[in-house]
Amino acid sequence: MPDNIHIKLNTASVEARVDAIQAAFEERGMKPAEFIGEFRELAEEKWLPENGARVCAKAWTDPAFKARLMANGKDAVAELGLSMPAHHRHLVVLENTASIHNVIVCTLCSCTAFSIIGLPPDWYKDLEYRARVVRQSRTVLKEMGLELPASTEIRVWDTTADTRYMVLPMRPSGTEGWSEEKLAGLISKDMMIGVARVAGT
Amino acid sequence: MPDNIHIKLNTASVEARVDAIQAAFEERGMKPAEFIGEFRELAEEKWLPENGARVCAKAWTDPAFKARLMANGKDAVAELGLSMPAHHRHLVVLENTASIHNVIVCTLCSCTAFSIIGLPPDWYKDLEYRARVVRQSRTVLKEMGLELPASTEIRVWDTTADTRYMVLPMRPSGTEGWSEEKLAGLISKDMMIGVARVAGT
Amino acid sequence: MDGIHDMGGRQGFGRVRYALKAQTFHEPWEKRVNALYSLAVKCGIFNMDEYRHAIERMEPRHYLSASYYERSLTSLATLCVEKGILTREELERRAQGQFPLSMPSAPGRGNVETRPTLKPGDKVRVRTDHVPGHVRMPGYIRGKTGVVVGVSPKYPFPDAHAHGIHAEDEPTYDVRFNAEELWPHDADPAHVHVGVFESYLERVS
Amino acid sequence: MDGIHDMGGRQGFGRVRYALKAQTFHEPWEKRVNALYSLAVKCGIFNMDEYRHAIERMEPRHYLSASYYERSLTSLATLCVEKGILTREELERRAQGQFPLSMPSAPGRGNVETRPTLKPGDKVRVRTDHVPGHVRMPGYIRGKTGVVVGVSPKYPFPDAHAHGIHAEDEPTYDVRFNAEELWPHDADPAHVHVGVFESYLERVS
Repeated sequence: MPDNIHIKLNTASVEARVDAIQAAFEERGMKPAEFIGEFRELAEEKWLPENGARVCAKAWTDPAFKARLMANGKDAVAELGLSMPAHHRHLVVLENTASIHNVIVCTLCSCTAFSIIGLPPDWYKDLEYRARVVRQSRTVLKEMGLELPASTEIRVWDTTADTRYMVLPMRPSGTEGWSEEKLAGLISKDMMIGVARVAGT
Repeated sequence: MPDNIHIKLNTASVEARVDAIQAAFEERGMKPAEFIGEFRELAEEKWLPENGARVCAKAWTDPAFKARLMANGKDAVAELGLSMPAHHRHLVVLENTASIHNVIVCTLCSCTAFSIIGLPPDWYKDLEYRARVVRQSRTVLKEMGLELPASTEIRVWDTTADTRYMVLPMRPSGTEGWSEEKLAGLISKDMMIGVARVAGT
Repeated sequence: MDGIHDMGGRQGFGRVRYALKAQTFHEPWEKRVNALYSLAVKCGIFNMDEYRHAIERMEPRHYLSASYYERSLTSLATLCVEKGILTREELERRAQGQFPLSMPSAPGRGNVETRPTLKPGDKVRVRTDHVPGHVRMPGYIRGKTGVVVGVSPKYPFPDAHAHGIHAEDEPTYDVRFNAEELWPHDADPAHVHVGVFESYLERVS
Repeated sequence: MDGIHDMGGRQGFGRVRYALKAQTFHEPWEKRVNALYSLAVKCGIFNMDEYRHAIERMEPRHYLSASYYERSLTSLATLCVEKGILTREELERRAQGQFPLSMPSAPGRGNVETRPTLKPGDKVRVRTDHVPGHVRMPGYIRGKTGVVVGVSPKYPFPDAHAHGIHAEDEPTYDVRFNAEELWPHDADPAHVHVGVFESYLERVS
């Protein structure tokens, strides 16, 4: 049985524990160093919120694409050259409107559509967010700086299966005629999680 | 907001924290040192399982007392000069039989009839006992060394109000004619909680 | 509140650390804490329901990592600060370090208006209420049905008493539940009895 | 299992530590852990459901005090030991200290035999099952009713897949619940949508 006292006093540092596994994998010919390098490249250069921002900007400007995106997110993002891991079999896009605001959480762990909206920020994985946003959605969003009108319906999406979600923010007025690239620049990871909105919406 | 990292790094030792409160009480004329002395005496010399053992032994030998004990535990133990704190308004005595075994827990904190059966042992206050004995009663009792016949009905009592419980163990055979004092020597705190039984029962 | 303290039925814990003739206290400061909170109760600084609730309000990570007597200490200190007897600054100055306290309280409540008067043998259902403040209903009986087997004298209603709200005293009922109905498919067969305040119950016909 | 990880709706937590442009990783070792568990999945040592379940099986105090990536690390190490790739002794020798692992697993289960085939608009109730092994049903929807708003492709059934049990793949249904029915009297008004496996649901007429 794990004994809490022992865990505190004699436990190897978390870094030493990671080193131990990496060294064991190395000895078994699994080439962890190479894989860590590849992973770092994916995390830093491929799994970026700019992907999702492009998807949203295109949905704002191309109604036919938007229709395909809402019908089958995974196929639609593939049109833009964006892929999802094999076990993410379904991407559901949640459209914010003047009366509906969507927000995503994973209460059981911290799942996200990370290849599209980027790896989850630290607070998304914290116990506070996981415990509270399903039950106190309006309060938590307000604490995070997003005060929604009382008339806005809040829809919380708990990612408890391998279906992944992304929020499609509202397009702000005054952006008519903007290029997709310029529109994409308005959109952040937090907006696609649903804890922030595009300025002016 | 409490920050876990800070709690770990900069928190005063628990002893220094107790000292701080005691010194503040001292300064306010509350005489904590005297009260600590009185409390130590109560804990070490008055709130002892020998009290409950006397109650059980008398119930084994005096049917009229037993009837009063089962009807109103608090009044009956008062006959033996035993008192309970004012907020313990009700003492329910749970009689073990050949077919019924009782066990006590407080899942929400760690309440007990401490002036009768003694202050609770450490394991009674541990999260393991509180979480598990309501749901896995037979398994937990077995792990603790008490293997009950499959035919025995287990009754778990969760002390979630200020009603207090004590288990009246079964009297072993072969003790006919024993004095109350000798009988009381058979009975431990754990038996009155219900995680142990008198040898031979 | 549906807090971390509501342990009954929670899974993932290991074996009980059982020993014969186990100790109540392990360190001298533990007895001092126990005495000091008793003294505060005796002096009328707070009552037992406030004391229990201030333990439940501990930051969940702190609650789970703290020993039983560190939880007592935290409740005692929190209530002394909240009641204006001490300040956190004084405590931290004296202790020469941080003194973690419990989180703020949410509102309490009074008695439920339509309460059943019950007797042994009556069939009851536990109301599906969720209560932001203090409550003495373990989550595992919420919405479940059972049978009354005992009636207690009246006690202060904890949901009010822990928050300084005036309320009528209420009896509690010892209610018998079946473990296999509390946790279908995943419990040892047993009767589980819980002392349930009148306001938490409704009669089932 | 009704484990400590089942956080949804649990009270007592403070404010979300929110910052604009918050980091995903804070320490270099965190990226290595993330990569190493991905490598283990890629090599077929374990699947994602086993990985999630081994996190849930962490000793509750350890789960709550560990950071997200320490939880990843613990699951990775536990599964490598359970699968015979490494031994705990090797890990502790290499790390020069204790290497806490997760608790043992309880049995998993296959699909529920009579499962409803559902479509958007159908009214459903979440079964009141309790499952000793892995399950992807948050406790807060147990026994609650809602309406199907979406249907997914089929996925491996986690209750089986996390335990090496063969089972049919199942679709999940996005089910809409009312927060005020999930937590009566104590929730912000909202619709809460949960992706629910077919085996967890029954149709309500």
